[in-house]
Amino acid sequence: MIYREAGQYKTTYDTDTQIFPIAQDRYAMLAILLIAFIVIPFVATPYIFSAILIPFLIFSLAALGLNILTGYAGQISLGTAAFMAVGAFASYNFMLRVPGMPILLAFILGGICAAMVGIAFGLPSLRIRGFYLAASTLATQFFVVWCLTKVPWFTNNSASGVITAQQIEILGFKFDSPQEKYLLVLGIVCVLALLAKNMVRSTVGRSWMAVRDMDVAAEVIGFRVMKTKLTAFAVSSFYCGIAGALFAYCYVGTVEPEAYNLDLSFRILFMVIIGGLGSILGSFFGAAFIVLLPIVLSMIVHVTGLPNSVTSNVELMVFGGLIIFFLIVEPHGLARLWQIGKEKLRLWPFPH
Amino acid sequence: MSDSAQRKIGDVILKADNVSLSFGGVKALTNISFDVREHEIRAIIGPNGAGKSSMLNVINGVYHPQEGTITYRGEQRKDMDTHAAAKSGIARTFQNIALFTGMSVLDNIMTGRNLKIKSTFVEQALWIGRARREEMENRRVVEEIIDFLQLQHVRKTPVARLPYGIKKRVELARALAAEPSMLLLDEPMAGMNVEEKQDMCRFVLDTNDQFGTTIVLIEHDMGVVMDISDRVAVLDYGKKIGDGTPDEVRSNPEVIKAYLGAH
Amino acid sequence: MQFFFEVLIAGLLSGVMYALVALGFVLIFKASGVFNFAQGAMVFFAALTTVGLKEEFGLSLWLAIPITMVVMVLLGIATERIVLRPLVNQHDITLFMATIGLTFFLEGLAQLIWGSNVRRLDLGIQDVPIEFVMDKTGMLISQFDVIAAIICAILVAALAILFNKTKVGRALRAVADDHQAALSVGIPLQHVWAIVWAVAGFVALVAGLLWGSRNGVQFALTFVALKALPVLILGGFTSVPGAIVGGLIIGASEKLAEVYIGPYVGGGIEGWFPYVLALVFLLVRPEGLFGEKIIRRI
Amino acid sequence: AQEQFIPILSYRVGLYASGGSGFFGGAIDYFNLVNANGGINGVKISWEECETEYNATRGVECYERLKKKGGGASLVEPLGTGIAYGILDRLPTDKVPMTTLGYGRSDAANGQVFPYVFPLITSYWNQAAGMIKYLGDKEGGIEKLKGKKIVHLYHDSAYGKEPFPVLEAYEKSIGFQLIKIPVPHPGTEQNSQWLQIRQANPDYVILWGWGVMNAVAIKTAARVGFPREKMLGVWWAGSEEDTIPAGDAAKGYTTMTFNTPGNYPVIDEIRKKVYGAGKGNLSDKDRIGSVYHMRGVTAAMLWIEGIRNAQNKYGKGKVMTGEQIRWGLENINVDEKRQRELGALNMFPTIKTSCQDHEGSGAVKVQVWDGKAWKAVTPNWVTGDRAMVQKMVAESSAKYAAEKKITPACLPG
Amino acid sequence: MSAYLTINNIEVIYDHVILVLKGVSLEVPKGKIVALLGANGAGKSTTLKAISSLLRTERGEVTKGSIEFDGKRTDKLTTNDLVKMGVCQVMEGRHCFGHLTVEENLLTGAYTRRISRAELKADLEKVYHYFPRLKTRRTSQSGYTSGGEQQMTAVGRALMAKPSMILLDEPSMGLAPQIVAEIFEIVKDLNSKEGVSFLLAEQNTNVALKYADYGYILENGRVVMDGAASDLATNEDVKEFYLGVSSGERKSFRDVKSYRRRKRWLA
Ligand SMILES: Nc1ncnc2c1ncn2[C@@H]1O[C@H](COP(=O)(O)OP(=O)(O)OP(=O)(O)O)[C@@H](O)[C@H]1O
Ligand SMILES: Nc1ncnc2c1ncn2[C@@H]1O[C@H](COP(=O)(O)OP(=O)(O)OP(=O)(O)O)[C@@H](O)[C@H]1O
Ligand SMILES: [Mg+2]
Ligand SMILES: [Mg+2]
Repeated sequence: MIYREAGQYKTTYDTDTQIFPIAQDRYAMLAILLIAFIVIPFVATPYIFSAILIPFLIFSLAALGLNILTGYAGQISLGTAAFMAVGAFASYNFMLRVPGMPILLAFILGGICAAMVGIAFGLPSLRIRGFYLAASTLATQFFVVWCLTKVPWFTNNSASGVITAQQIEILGFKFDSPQEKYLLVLGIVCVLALLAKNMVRSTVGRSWMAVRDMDVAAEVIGFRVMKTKLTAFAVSSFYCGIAGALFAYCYVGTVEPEAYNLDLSFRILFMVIIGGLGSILGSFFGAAFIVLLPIVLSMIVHVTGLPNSVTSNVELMVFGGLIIFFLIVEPHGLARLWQIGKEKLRLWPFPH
Repeated sequence: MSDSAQRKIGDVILKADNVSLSFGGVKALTNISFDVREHEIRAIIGPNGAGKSSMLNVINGVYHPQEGTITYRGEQRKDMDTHAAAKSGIARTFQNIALFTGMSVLDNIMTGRNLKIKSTFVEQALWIGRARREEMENRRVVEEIIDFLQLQHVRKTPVARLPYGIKKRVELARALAAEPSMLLLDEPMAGMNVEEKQDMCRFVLDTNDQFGTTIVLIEHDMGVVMDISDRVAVLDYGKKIGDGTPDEVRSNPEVIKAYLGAH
Repeated sequence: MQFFFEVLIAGLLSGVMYALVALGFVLIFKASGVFNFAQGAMVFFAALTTVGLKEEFGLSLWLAIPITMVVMVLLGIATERIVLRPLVNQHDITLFMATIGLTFFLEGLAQLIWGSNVRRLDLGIQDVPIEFVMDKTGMLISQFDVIAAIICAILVAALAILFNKTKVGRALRAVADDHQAALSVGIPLQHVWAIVWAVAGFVALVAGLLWGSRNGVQFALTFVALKALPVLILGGFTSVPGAIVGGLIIGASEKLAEVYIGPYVGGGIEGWFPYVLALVFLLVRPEGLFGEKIIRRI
Repeated sequence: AQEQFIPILSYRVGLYASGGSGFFGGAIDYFNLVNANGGINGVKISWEECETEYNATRGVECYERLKKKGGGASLVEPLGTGIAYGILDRLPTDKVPMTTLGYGRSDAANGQVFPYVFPLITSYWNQAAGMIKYLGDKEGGIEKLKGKKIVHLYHDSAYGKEPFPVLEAYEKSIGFQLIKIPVPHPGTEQNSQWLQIRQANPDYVILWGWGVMNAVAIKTAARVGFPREKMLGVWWAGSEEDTIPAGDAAKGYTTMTFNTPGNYPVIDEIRKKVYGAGKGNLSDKDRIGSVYHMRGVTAAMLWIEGIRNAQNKYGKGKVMTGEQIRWGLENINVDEKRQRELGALNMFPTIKTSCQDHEGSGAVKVQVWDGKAWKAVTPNWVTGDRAMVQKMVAESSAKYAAEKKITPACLPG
Repeated sequence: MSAYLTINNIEVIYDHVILVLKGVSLEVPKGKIVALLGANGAGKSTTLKAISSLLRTERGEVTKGSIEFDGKRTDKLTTNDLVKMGVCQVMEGRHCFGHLTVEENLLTGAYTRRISRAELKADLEKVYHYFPRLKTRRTSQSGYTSGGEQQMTAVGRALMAKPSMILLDEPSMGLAPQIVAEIFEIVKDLNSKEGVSFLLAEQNTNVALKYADYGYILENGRVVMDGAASDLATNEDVKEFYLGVSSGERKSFRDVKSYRRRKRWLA
């Protein structure tokens, strides 16, 4: 009964196209944002900031990026980490080589570089489809990391290819503590998530989904398939690029190209699938799941007192098992589970 | 007929001359000539595998014929290009429903309006000014179509969940959303009962009446075809065996033999 | 020139080893439309189980291998039961994801049972150049490679016959096209999948033994999958002969590229070169060399 | 009741599980031994493990999770470059020292720029220098390397490229020909690299490998008939895990090491007191005293020395803070006498750290695989051109300091 | 007359929340043809899928009621078991195996049968006899055949299973009038000569009622009317809504003016 849309009539199309057409959702979102921006900074510990919240937000952003490409535009990519790497290393070089470069601009430029690389590697998608494309995107993954390792210029000739992110300073304010970095990341993620939501509820988003669902029909209707796919690659890579830069600047600080390896790409793909393909909210759910699950698991298995060699493996098995379990329970991901939950709540206490 | 006079059937706007299309060894179309006049309802009938759908595919550029030419609005060309066809106002529905299964009914119909969108990608991302206005404007048009086709109750349903007949109607709605000047319908009434077919006929006739849309229709229900079309072309395994008004076609012995059977 | 041929042959022979792994992928994809990411983990699991049985229980190799075979069959059946059955008719990517889950599970399980030590596997096949060939031509061709090639050829022939000439093969291809329709005509998806996964387990075992005896049985075996992927896309996901042809092409060209192009660009291009090569092939033939054409019609 | 807490960021699954389980097993075995012997002046050691999977993100999480536990982390040792980089910047704020035994940034030896990082004993640059020294000695003098061909076969990553500056400097100064051949990760296939090597026919091959790449390199060398005696691996290519899978092919293969293979009283004591009491960490007892295990014991021994030092300064029998332990680690002095007391005479080089030198030694040894076990080749500890390496450390760390806007300075005790 | 297939008050829910069938009961007596009529979305396909256990693959479930075939409850049975017992479904929307040739498609239909090559060949010829068009297209991949050809393939494929009970979901869809008549003749043939029972979901009410023995009308997930086919065909409501005949005459499609929803049995 709490969750009722009864009585909420939409009188204009404008209100109907709102991001959260139901009032309860709107209030809940507002509450979450208030908590995230105002309450959490005061109550969370540095551990929560730097080990959970910051990576959670950064991965959410990357997952959001991949979700645009895979979930909305239907192009499976296994090269997400490569685009993140481009974003990070490009931002680093902009900061390094352009005196007085504002950091936010460097992030954006980093994202744009990633977008351009994304477009270049997205070109084959015009002909190649499905898992063929997925496997081919591994070319991106390996090539980009190889390139960053091979060309010393990208890493400022550091002998080992490791870069150290510069200090973050915006308008004279230094973002040093985990708390400050958290707020920065949160701000960026919120803005980008809003933009993404806008995109997917307007024509760009519909063009992506149309191409995903049936590209021949989309073409007949008048969408330009090439342009649509490439925009998806560009936007997705842009998001991933920003996420990669934040990963370097706000999370680890010092990175080598290898940090953006295949493993990371996969991790982000899990987030997207577990969270729900084609759902902005799902990206966040997925990121939370993949970031938190191992932590929670290792804490739980820990109390069993088994030797670590056993617990580590059990953890791995449970992790794999849970992925399968969730897929079986809801193949469309946590976002759909959430939606079904809401629908049930709406019907409650009267079934159907 | 009185209302067809009202509709003022005009000149030929689309003309296919000696079109041939084959896939490997299969000859889908052999030397077909076929024309469509402005504002008319033009039907194509024929047995299964006769090449009806292929003909539509040639008209809007999904298939490219090996021989022959197509003249559309005075412009003669070897083949059409899907995008160009869409731009010049040709919309269509498909035999094997080609809806975007992951999207809601509303979104599906909205995609039909994509060519009307002028706002850029950045404007849409920021959801400001033109983008928002356009969205509202298009939404209004789409809602009208939804009302027209009585799809209100499924507006927000993902199309994958819809029963077959409703899907067909959503497809029509999507095509109408483009405000086409020519509408190609490939078996729009398959899988419907009489009542629903009646509704569908009404939609088609009204579209034709109110907007003057030219309609090319493939349908196996002879009742429907004979009742609503102005001219009927009959294909039989890639060849055209008859063309004319419903009455002419109905009495054409070759057509009876190949398609209608003794009724 | 001599060197060129040496590189070429080495490449072709490496390609055979890749093809061996790729076969497992093809098998499952062709039979159910599932892109089985767990193939690498299965290779690892099979090899580790064999060595584990041998070392921990002191079994002879010839006893350990059949027991592992049984284990792989059971694994196939269990996978069908627990993972695939509830996911019938779901989106490809969901099934793909499920196999990733399976990957983690198998990796954990294998190491939980047998530990994470690196182990040695000796099949008794010498991995040294055949002297006869060496004397005659100066080429280095390992006996091991020759045997691997023969095994691979036998597997390819057997699987090709299975798919194209038998009733079960036809049913398998039907399943890959449409789960629901396959069910509706009475193809017992459960059995079919269990069989396919068991056979894929067998192929994984063969690959695991050969790769394991070359590189040692260790976690890195799961990574041979990465070598098999370009082979797979080049040959076509659905073609058994494609796996072997793809393997040969990839093997030869990556070695030649590394040796002749590598030095000019800083080397280490073998990691991405096969993928780029496969990509180029795909641009010409989007379904790989021998893969089934993807039907796109409206 | 008082316990000194040490977080263990271990990895026991994944690609490098065998190394991780050996190393951290050794460290924990030594903790157990210390505790069995009454702790450090009565202070017992406690620890908690966290699985990093050798993955930077998870490693950072583990570090963050454990750094405040048990009254605060004494020190960390992630045994993985990626994780080390991930937590590098956090150390000064958290005041937790980190040791990186034989890996990580070579320039971190400069304690003025990296006050909280301790690449104890030796770093990659010193190792590379030691390698050239050893190869020179083999030829009968380093200048005899002139005109020789040396292949640097490396893991194509930051790790494999770390020794470039040193090797290139030597290439220039001595005049040998250095051929660099990368192996893409993970290195399960090396036919083309070894064909190239066979073609080049070098005098030596330096194998800068990691994980499966090592065994494959040895095997492939055998396949193309390259003598294993002419291969010189790094210490991460010099464990039983690298040679056993290669079987007979590994016989005669040499690598660097910072432990002298063999048996030591301390290892015996671990066998007796720890494994005897059923507290041993390794499931496979054959691995006691193996290369990785001994490295773990060595690391733990030096940590305890650091803590002991700190106690000597800040109060015996008390639990030390990270800051205090940092001082302790900066003032390690394990000479032969101390080694004998520890039951580890010659198990690792003598080491004396200072603010300028967080390495404390830079000496290495060469070992050879005789088909069953590792044997030391060089009786004495070898060091390369220390002066050259130190100059490079200074330059590189200065660059880092500039990027990070750090003013180099020694921290007060 | 004993019921071969009995559906007892079933309720079907999709995706845990969408209630589609709200208590449907029906019977198919042995050797009879039963038609299931109803508007789009009434739940005809859902009913058939519930019987053949294909519902599970669409995340739907039967939450109440029971289905019995030949005296056995089917809730635990898989589709494969049912095919073996003789229940075979022709799914709506063709569902051919696109990459298999037309002939291979037909052959998969006989998967569960253990028969000799000669028998198989004979059955194949029989299907080709019914659908000569398929014979000419036998070597084409069915993904490339026309809509009607696919529909024939789907029907032919089910015939190859030699079932004793066929669930036909809109068999006439997309077929030329001649073929529709042909299909129903086949239905009649199989029914009278081989005693095959049919449950037929069909929009082409005219033909359906002509060939069926009994009919059910489904609306909104409920059975709103049932009766002998001949009775239904003469019922005024049915005539108006399903046969398009009002006051004794067929109205031209051009002349039906209003497309308001008309009176329904249930709101
Ligand atoms: N997979 C599904 N998930 C959710 N709802 C579904 C699903 N399949 C069908 N439905 C819903 O169930 C209802 C009945 O659908 P069904 O397909 O059984 O209708 P039908 O009578 O066969 O219609 P048609 O004649 O158009 O084929 C419809 O309202 C539809 O929206
Ligand atoms: N893309 C294609 N590749 C190969 N053959 C094709 C292709 N498209 C159509 N055909 C063949 O061309 C012939 C005509 O097909 P088309 O779809 O036009 O028939 P149709 O008249 O629409 O029949 P139906 O009424 O059954 O839909 C058929 O035999 C079909 O198999
Ligand atoms: Mg057609
Ligand atoms: Mg239906």
